[in-house]
Amino acid sequence: MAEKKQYNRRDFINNSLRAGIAVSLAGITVALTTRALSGKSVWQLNPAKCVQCGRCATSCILETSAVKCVHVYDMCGYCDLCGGYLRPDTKELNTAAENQLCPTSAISRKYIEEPFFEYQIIEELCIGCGKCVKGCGAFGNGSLQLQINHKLCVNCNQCAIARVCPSEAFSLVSASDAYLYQGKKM
Amino acid sequence: MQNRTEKIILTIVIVIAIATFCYWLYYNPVKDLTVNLPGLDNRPSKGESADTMAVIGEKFKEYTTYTSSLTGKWPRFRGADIDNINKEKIKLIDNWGSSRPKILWKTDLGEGHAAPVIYNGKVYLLDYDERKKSDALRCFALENGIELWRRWYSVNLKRNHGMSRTLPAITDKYIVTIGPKCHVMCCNPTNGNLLWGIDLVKTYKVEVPLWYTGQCPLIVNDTAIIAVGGNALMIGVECASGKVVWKTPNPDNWKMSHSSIIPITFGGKKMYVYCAIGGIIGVSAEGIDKGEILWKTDKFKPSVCAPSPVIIGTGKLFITAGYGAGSAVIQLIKTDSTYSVNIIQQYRPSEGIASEQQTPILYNNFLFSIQPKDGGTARNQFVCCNPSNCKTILWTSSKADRYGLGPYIVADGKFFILNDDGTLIIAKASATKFTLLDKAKIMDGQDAWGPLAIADGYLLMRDSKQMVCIDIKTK
Amino acid sequence: MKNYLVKLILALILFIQAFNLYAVQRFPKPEFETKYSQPTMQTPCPRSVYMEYFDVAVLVASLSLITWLILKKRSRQGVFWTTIFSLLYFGFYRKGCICAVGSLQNVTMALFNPDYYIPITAIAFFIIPLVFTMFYGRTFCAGICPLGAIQDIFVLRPMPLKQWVQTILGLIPYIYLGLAVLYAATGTDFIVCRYDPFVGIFRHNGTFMMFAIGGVLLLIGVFVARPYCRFLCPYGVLLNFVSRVSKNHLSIAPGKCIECRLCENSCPFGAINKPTPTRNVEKRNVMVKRFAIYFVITPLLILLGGWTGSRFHENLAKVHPKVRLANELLLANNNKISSLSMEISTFKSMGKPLDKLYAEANIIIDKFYIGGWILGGFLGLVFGLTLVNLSVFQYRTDYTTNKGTCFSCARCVDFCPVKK
Amino acid sequence: MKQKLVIALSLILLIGVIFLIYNDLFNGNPADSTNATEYNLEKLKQIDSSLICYNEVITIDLTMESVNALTIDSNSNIYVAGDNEIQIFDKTLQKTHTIKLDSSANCLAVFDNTLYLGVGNYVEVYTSKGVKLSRWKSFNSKGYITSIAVNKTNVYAADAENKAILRYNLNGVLLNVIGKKDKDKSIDGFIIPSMYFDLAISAENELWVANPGKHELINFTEKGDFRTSWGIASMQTTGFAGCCNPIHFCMLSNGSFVTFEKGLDRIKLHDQTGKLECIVASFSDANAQALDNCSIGARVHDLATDLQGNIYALDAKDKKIRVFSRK
Repeated sequence: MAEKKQYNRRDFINNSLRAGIAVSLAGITVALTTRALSGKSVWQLNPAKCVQCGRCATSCILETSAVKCVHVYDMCGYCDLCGGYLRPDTKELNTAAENQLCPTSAISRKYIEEPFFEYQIIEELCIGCGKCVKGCGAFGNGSLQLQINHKLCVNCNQCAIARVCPSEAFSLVSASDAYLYQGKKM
Repeated sequence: MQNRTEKIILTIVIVIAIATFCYWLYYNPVKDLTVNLPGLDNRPSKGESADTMAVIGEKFKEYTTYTSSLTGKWPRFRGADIDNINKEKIKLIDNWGSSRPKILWKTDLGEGHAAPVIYNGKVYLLDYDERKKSDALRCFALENGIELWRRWYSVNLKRNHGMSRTLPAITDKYIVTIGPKCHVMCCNPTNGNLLWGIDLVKTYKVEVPLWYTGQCPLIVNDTAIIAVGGNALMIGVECASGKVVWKTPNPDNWKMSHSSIIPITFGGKKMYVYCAIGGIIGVSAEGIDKGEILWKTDKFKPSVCAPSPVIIGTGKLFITAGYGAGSAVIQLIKTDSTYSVNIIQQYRPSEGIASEQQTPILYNNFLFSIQPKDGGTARNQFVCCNPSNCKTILWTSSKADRYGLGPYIVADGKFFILNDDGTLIIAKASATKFTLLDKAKIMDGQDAWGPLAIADGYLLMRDSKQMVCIDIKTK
Repeated sequence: MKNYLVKLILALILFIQAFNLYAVQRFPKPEFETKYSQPTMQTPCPRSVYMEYFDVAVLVASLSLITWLILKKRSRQGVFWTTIFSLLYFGFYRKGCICAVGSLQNVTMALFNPDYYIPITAIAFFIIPLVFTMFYGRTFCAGICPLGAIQDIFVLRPMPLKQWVQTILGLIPYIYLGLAVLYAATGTDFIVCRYDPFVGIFRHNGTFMMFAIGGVLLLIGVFVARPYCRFLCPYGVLLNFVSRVSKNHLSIAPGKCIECRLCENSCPFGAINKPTPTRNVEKRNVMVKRFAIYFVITPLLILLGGWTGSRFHENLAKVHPKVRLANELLLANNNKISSLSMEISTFKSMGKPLDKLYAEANIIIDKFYIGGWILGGFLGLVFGLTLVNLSVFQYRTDYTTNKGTCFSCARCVDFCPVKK
Repeated sequence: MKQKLVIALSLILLIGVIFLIYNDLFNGNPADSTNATEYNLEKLKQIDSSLICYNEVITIDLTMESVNALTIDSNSNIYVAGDNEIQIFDKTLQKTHTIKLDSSANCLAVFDNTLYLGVGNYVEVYTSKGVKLSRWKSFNSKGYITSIAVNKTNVYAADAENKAILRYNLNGVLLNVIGKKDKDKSIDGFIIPSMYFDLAISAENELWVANPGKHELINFTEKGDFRTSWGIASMQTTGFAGCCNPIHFCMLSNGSFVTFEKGLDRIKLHDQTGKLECIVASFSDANAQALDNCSIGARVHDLATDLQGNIYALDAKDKKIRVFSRK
């Protein structure tokens, strides 16, 4: 009898604890879900805050960073002497490797007409180091910008680059408007 | 269970290991690499530019034949005596009276400042034909402006303060021109036959001056004297054959300026004086040392030098340049057989007489010039000084009479001054005062900087795009 | 959500004003003569939210399956294959993200930081395993958690640990949990993700640190089964607690235990409670006395722990980047360090006043002071409860699973001769 | 025995792992501070101090959010356009008055006590006391006037959108459009990659226009025929750096040029022929990175000179006018 009684008490404790847990879990769920009911959020970096420290290239959990340079053509001057494509103080303005600023040669340059050139980012080669971004920002219009490519980003709980970003340029943004590049047509 | 798991893991590991090894064995790590070479942007190559292909004097066209009875000569830059004074005994007008000046004829030219020479009733001008993109030596009849013939060759130029800016040098048998990109050409002045051509850039590695060649050639004893720069500082070319008979070395690597060579005689020795970019030089013009440097100085070395040296005394030269350089007066000194240079005066443009583009005139032992734009309060005014002290300006034309970079010439004891907007001024000038006789707007143009030419009572003048001829004989 | 949107818009407007250099910038397009058409910018969309709901569905389905396999089918083999599936899907395909272990930080951060936007999947991944555990025990750990799955495969030569070793090491997850909650609540960092040992393997990529920890843990795991789950996993703390009160937990014998002792050494995790010989029963008054002592000691331990924790709040706060930066700047201004770090140079370039940073850092440090108290108090409580737990004598007659630490992996089931 | 050893070793390893994590969390550096792909302009920004021929003598602090343009009249009054107003300082650098505008002026010029403002695509005329005289008809709707200059007969407005200079008379009648791309007349047109397109009138009434995409300054005749140009592209001080410079320039009374280049943030003095004379100032200070941040909007937003030859630079970062005087 004593044994059985003890058993029941235990059951009771268990049941009430379970109920307590269930209530708190439900509470958390309700509290948070009401706040989270909006599709999805993703990590993105704000080019206006970016200082091109180079950590996007090295800190992403992916082997080659999900941060890529994007080219906002609307802002581009199509210059022959491109601060983002050519190393400073190159003698010749051509496609020779020694003239290219990009460490992985991820920018292609195409002639349109004198004196205009189109610059395109070869996404597979881009490591997101931001070197060209800095060059373009210093001398050009800033049409080259770093952005997280959402095809590649696995959207970690905590973005590893955001953790080390010195300029707090990373934030969660709504997935429906997942890019923060400048010169966007609003 | 345990054993089975182990077996599975082991098998997987072995399979993966073999697969990895095979992959590694057959993997070509460089297969995706491409070489980045120039030209991947598909930029069209600029191609051989026209001037490297220029065949000097290759094309010729005769329009009409013409004979003139006129004998007046204005055979080179600053006239036969290189003083910019017309010494013909023809009476020229003091003013236009009630009638406005009548333009005898006019002709359109390529943009620039190249001015004509006049020889026995014919006008010669090295024009730049913008349509054909070529230097063209054009011959006109002085009295009616009809073009007689032209000889041309392709040169690709972009306008930069115009394109053309030199005067030919002409004698009975030869006419020598220098084109904007340093192409020297020699022709027969009567029929336009080509005698020879030298591309100074190709032959002497000359750096084409800023705003193209401004130097006007000189012919002495049927030898064309040309200041070069590059591999040679000066050359003498036999006009008949085109053979370079002497060549002055260029040890200091001085460069060609817009200034022209002035022949002088000092201490019984004929010599050529030239103000290069880098310094002033005297080159022997006769004797066994012909073509050798007699003296040089780099005490006065403007970065741009357009006016030519002016002889203001025995062995005394006045040299001026624009763009802040100012002026210098130098005195040559001969000790035994060596020459040296003494700088008598050197000053900034605001401190004394100076010029940016036109060469001052020494007339009646006084020096006349238009002050450059950095010439202090007298800027752009016509000024006079005694060459014994160039820093003391005797008078200035007046604040209302500013002439910019226009040319001026002395004829029949009068100054003919062309304001660079196309207004012609007739003035008397002496050591004491400036007397404006008359002025009239002849052309409605810009940048009338090309030197004036007067012969047989005809005045030739140009602005940046056309040349006009007016009759200034007293009726 | 509306709130969030408004905030976002406000932030955007503020941002535009702050950078109105950008706003006034206009860019005259070149006048192309040739027919040139400007390429369109590629802005690939993020993975659809429905795919994430699909992940949740997979989680629910696989959890249900494994629970059914454990409790109804009692099939270790089934559990094994589910483990492989989870490893492939949640591990290698989803690259260890999203995971329930990490989601606890998202939830914490969302609870403490109203501005933080928490993905609905993170909530789902946090709640669902707990709900299942509440009813069926830690079936999630058995083979759904990719971190557990990868270790489970490496359980090759498990060796039993002494009970006291297990108990002491078993305290580590509480510390880890406490720190994880503290750092997530203060918005400092997600340390559980940062030191996730196996995510590097899932992604075939990671820092040396990640691979080192992961490799070492797998190596240890050959002998000491599932070391991460047992001695580190902070989510395991929660599961452990919930599992203790689970309704239908896996039992070794389907029916009455016949005490054949066959299963005694079958559990590689030391989660089988052995029957207690009756002679070890202590006298009731001794027990009560000890219990009373612990009842007094525990609050003291909590206070002591809280006090100790608060002493270390500045050290704890140093993990926060802002505090770290403020510290470095302080040192740099006192010329104590010569070379400027990228953080310092960037901060200087931003033109933000130093005072403002120091003020912000101070607010964070204050938070850590409170956090230090709570963390210390929590650890004191855990320590106290452990002591209480040791003193509580539980009389058992059968071989049973330890509902708290049992991963419901069903290894023991195969050893039990009782079939019905 | 063997088993005990293995367990002991395992546990030591486990403790090791925990220590590793602990150490990394509390003592580790968050990230490497070196940037393997660093793009460093510091070397190019460094200037031989012997080349610097101006001293910063005074600065005028401005109370404006954004500063756009600067000009100085013949009485040495300083006019600064920014926000929606114009602030006027007399020669003692005291603010005399402020003119409120309807919208922000991008550029301004003053002649004969009359202010000419470039606002968007049109020109507005004010008296120097602030009475609005007129608003001129815009050339077209897309225009954007970035610079304006006046002499006694003409008003020249640089229109960056139309890539041309608009020449007006003083009454606002458009006389002609200068420099518009025209193949038939073999005019290449201006290359204007960004909204920087400056012009100035020299003391000799010569019109000079910056063609930033070609790194040159162009001289036009009064009516707009090309006369000459100078300038080369080079990171060295002798040329203009980057893809599009100089973005601002002004002229001294002797015809020499003061230019400002974005990217390297330097003010240089070129003589009348375009040859580098010396450096006025270079903004290569310790906060270089900050400049990189705002370099898309260049640091100096306008240059001006007074009759004494002092150079005034409108520093958009520090919101002040810096006055440089020859050494």
